[in-house]
Amino acid sequence: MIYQGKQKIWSDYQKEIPDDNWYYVRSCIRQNFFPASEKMFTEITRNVLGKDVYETPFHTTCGGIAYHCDTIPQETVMTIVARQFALMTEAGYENYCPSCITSFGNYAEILETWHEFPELEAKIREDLWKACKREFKKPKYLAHSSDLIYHWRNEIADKARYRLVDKETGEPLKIVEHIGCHYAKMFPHKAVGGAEYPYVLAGMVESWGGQVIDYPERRHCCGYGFRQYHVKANRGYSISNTHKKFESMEPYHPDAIITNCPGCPYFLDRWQYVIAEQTGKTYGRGGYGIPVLTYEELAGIVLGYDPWDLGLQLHQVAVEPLLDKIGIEYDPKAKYLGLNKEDLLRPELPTVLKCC
Amino acid sequence: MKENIVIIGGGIAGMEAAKQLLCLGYNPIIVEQNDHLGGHVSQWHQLFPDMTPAQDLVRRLGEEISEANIFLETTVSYVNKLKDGYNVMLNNGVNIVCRALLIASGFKLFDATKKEEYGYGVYDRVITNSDLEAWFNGKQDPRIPDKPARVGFVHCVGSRDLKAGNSQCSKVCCVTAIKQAIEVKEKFPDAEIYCFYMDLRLFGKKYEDFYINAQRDFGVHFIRGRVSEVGEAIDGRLQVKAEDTLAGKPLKVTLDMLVLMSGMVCNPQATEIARMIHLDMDDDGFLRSRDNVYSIIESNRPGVFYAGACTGTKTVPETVAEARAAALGIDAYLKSL
Amino acid sequence: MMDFGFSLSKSSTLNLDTADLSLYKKLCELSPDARTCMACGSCSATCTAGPFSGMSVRKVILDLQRGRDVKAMVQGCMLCGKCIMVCPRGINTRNLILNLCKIYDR
Amino acid sequence: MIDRIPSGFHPFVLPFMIGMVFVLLYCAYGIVKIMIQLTAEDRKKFLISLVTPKTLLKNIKDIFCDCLLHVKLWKRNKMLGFMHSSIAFGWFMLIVLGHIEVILFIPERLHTFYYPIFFNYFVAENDATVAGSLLFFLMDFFLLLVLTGIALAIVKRIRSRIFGMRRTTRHSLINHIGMYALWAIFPLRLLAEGFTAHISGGSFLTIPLNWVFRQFLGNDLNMLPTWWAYSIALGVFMVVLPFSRFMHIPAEMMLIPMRNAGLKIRGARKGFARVQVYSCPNCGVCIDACPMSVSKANIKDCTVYLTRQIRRGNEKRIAEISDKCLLCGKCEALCQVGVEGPQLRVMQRSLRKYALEPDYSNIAVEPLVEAASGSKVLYFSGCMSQLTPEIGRSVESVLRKAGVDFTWMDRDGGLCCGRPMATAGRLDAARAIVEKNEKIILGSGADTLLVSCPICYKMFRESYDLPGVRVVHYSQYFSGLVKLGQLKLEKSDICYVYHDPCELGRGCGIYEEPRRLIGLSAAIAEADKTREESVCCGGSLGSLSLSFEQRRKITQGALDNLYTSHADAIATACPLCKATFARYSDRPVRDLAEIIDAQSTGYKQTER
Repeated sequence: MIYQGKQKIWSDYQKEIPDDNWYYVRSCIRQNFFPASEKMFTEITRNVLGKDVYETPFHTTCGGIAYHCDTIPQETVMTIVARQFALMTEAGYENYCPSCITSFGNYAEILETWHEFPELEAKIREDLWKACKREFKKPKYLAHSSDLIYHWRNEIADKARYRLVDKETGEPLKIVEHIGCHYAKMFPHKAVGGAEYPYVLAGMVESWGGQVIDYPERRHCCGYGFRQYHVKANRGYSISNTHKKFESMEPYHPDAIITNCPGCPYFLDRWQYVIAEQTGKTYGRGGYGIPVLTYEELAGIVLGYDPWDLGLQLHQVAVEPLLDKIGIEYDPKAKYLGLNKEDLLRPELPTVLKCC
Repeated sequence: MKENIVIIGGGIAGMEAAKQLLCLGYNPIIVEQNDHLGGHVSQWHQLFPDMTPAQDLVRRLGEEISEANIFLETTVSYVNKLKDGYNVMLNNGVNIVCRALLIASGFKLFDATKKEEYGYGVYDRVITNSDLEAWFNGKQDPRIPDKPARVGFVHCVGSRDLKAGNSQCSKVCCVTAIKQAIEVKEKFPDAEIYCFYMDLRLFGKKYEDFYINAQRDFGVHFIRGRVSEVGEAIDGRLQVKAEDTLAGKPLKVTLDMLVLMSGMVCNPQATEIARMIHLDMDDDGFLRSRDNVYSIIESNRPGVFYAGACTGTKTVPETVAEARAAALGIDAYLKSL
Repeated sequence: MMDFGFSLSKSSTLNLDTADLSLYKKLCELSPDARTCMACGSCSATCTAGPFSGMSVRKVILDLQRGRDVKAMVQGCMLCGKCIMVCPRGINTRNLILNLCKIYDR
Repeated sequence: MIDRIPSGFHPFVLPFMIGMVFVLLYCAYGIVKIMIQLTAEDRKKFLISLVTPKTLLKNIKDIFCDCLLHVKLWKRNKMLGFMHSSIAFGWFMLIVLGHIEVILFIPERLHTFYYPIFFNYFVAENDATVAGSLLFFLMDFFLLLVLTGIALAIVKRIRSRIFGMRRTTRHSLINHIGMYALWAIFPLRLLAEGFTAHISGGSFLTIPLNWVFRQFLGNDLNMLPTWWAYSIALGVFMVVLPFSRFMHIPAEMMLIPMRNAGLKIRGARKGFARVQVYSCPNCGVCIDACPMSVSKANIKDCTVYLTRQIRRGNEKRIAEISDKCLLCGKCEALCQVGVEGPQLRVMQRSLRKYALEPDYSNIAVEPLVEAASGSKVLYFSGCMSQLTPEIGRSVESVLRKAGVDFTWMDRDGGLCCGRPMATAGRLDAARAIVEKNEKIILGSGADTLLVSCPICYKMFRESYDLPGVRVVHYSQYFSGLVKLGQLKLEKSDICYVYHDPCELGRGCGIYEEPRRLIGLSAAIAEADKTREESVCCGGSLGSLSLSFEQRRKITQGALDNLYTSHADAIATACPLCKATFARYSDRPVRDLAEIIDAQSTGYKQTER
């Protein structure tokens, strides 16, 4: 791998990211999968970095999942999105930051479509007015929340308690970065680093001391693919895709996987359990899996947040080997205690995948 | 006093035209941006279909135009139209007035880094057709392994590809890939060679024989399908994916080396000059000829002539033939004034 | 093994790294002209047995080149030889099939 | 005539006796072995034929005509015929006359084998009788005849073209030994009898020779060595005979009765096949006959070399020779002995083991039966005709004109007839295809199977069991329609040369009908080599291994033969021949059906 070659490509795909005043919208599903991630985003941006990140409880889904599942037409999605923009406009913001990659892609696609077909935008404005008497301005800047963390990666690194290095050997941890498909594959120029070699997560890993692993199936989908997973008959495809990725990254022995999409960490994490049950194979060391983290969780880890406050106990694959490797202090007994220190009981353990 | 004719570009088109113009009694002045004549051909090793050493051709042409005025490492700073000719200002301060101007600026190889998915400049073992020719010519190349077991050739890199900004066929890549596949097989007899093609366009004399030879005598594997992506494995080898469109299935293979058949795009210098004297550009990015049947060497401006790949992708014999035609065209034009 | 109601599906990818081309290579020794196939499909289009048995010389050669099994197709050949008549590359397709039947080892 | 040697024996007869006994034992052993190898049914058939007067008489006649007089060779080339019959018949007469001499003069010595052979040594002439001098004259006459034959044989080895042969066989060492021994026998006999003539008596040849000898050599010392030499030559010839081509002499005498008994080649190497192999005289007529001989590289793949390699057991060469052959049948048609080269090859191919056997169990015949049902006349165009669709269209048009109600069995494609599979030697697989087609044809309810492809026609005729169904080639059928007045032909002024397709002519014996039909529709010319000697077009499916390039040369050779007729166009009656010729021909190639269609009007149309 020629690093300079990648750098050259990265330099071609830079995007302008304002340093402050962001209107933040949450993902539909992330809060269920990895509930602390979005909380951590607001926590870090507001409290650690001191940025103005506004959010409103009135926003809805962007309609992306329904759109990609072919259950609602594009005009409907656009009107939903128009309402989201109206909320931003009403709140006085012009920098729009979705937490979801599907949403990011959805917004990017709609803005691009309106750019190409202004009459459609006019129609949607009319539809929105008819529906809820709202008006909107298009966001001046659209950035995914991972773009923001990428943008502030060095500030986070400055404030970090831990670095992504093996505390025993001092070697950088080997981190696989996985980018959500809709982040860059539709509009490479709207992504940090482009579609072929996205830099958004790689940049964080590098800043925080880790080493990025580039493996042959890096570009491959996590396997979620909406209809692949949602229709049970197709789930074989879903898991086969995930399996392909793990087979490809296996020789590199990654310490962790970092992702920026709601579905990816979920499937890369949960499918490791299913693959282990179905094939008897695990991909981490000593029967463990490879921990899969969101970028907010990883940021939380390096900033020294308590792993259990980050919700890492909700991961299928045990994160303890990674925490141990970095040298993070945690209380194993507190893993399954709720916020009120009440015992949440132990989950049932898988038969193959080792989960502490 | 012989009449000056400025030839922009000292590749084989410019050289051949200069040679013919000398014969016709003119004073050709070649303006070449590189430090040597011969253009791309001078960097090539052997030419299809007869495996003619490229250097021989360049050397021969060079000897034949020893009387011509040649400015090396020189570019055209400015051209402006005079009443009955052109004023050509070179970056070395020389100013030439001529009644006829020949553009023989040729092509530029498509920048293979633009096809990011193939990893040229990123992966250790991805090279282009011209890198391979340089290696054939004895230049060391650390990207070429000592004993590759599997070598791939990707046809149409930057050709027939709207997304790469060039929807046209570059014409010579198919036969060049086959030529290079044979040459690589000759160097590494144990290697398996895979050519990934969309269509095989072997239009010229002897080209089909080349193809049959490659199949029958060299066992080159031809896979119909454009390479979709290339990944680098932990051992530095390349995992190549394509759709085998004949089998209707995705295909993957791990290779020790991948050669990208970079296509031809118009030399930016030609675009620059076109802008200065208002020459028409074609939608394929090359200069537009008066027509593409009878007047390929003529431009839309009086006294400006074209030869070779500035008007589109050309083979060596086509380029040479156009250069001769352009010389005659200039002669006829000047006599008609 | 736990039953999830779904399982890893077999990859449809033709993997040339693991493809076993020994049969194809053996065939090429006996019928070197097999290599010159350009997959034009004349043989399959004219095949007498094809519409009844699924035989296709083009697919047989391609599948051999990809290390896939060709048994069922070859068994459907009636050796009528029409494919020889139409092959633009002059491949002795009939002899190729006979040779393949001879050396088949799967 | 008196017995000169009291004991009636001299050691010099021993070489001859050893050779003679060896040959007889060998042949006896061979006969027994071959009889055992025959299937019980064939054996019975053969033995019955031997005691059936009709076949017995035919056997005697055939052996006399073929083995002694070489009638077929006379027809082919008089020099060749004379050479062979002079040696064979002359030698035969010498043996017969020798026996007559012994019976007449010394009947008590008849029990010895050697007396009739070495008669002149053992007797002294005491009184010249008319019978004796006549016999002596005849003996000298036939010896002279044989010697003439031998002289011609020597000339033939040097200049075979005089005998109408461009190429002759390259003989093996053992064949050479046998041949030189044979050549030596008769000159030595002349010398021996010449040296002895003053004692034994002689005639116009031996007496003057004796006189000449006595002028130079005034004693009898040379007498015995020449008799020794003569006996040794005989002995050598006979010992070598079973291992040389001369085995064809006894083998042919077995081949003729077996063929007359109606036996067919059933095995690759045993039984009748063995007899065929041994009957090959290695004359090399098949080399010139073979269409592959246009390329020098193929000469060693002619039938003469197949029989040789089978005798040697060289499996690699047997396979090569067997696979290359076009199975055009010309060598068989021209073979003086009747060695069935093509069938021998098919049987060699049938020995081959395949790891993958065809399986047609998935092919349902019911839809095909349905498609074939409806008419009494079922037309089968054959798969090759799809490459030459004018044939089927023309047949269809002619049948319509003639008002024939018919169903086109394979209009939309049908199964192969099975012949290509059979010629590849895969007889069981061919059988599987045949059975499918039998079901379709019998299930269709038709009583006539009209076939336009000779390849299929031969297969339907010979390998199908179609009770109640008349299998007919369209040339025959159309001839019938013309005779019945259902079809009227009008002559055009185009001149056609008719190419006999191998499978139709030599394969099925149909030579006349196509010519008659062309004659009624156009002018007809004949090529240099025609009918039985017609040259294969080179497209034959018989060959497994011939390359495209080799086939091209054969086709060119066949076309050159057709061009000798100077006809305007080429006519044939086979889709494969048509497609093959059309590829390289410089003049139009038409199928018979197309010509008839163009020149015919139907009964109904003439009414109008």
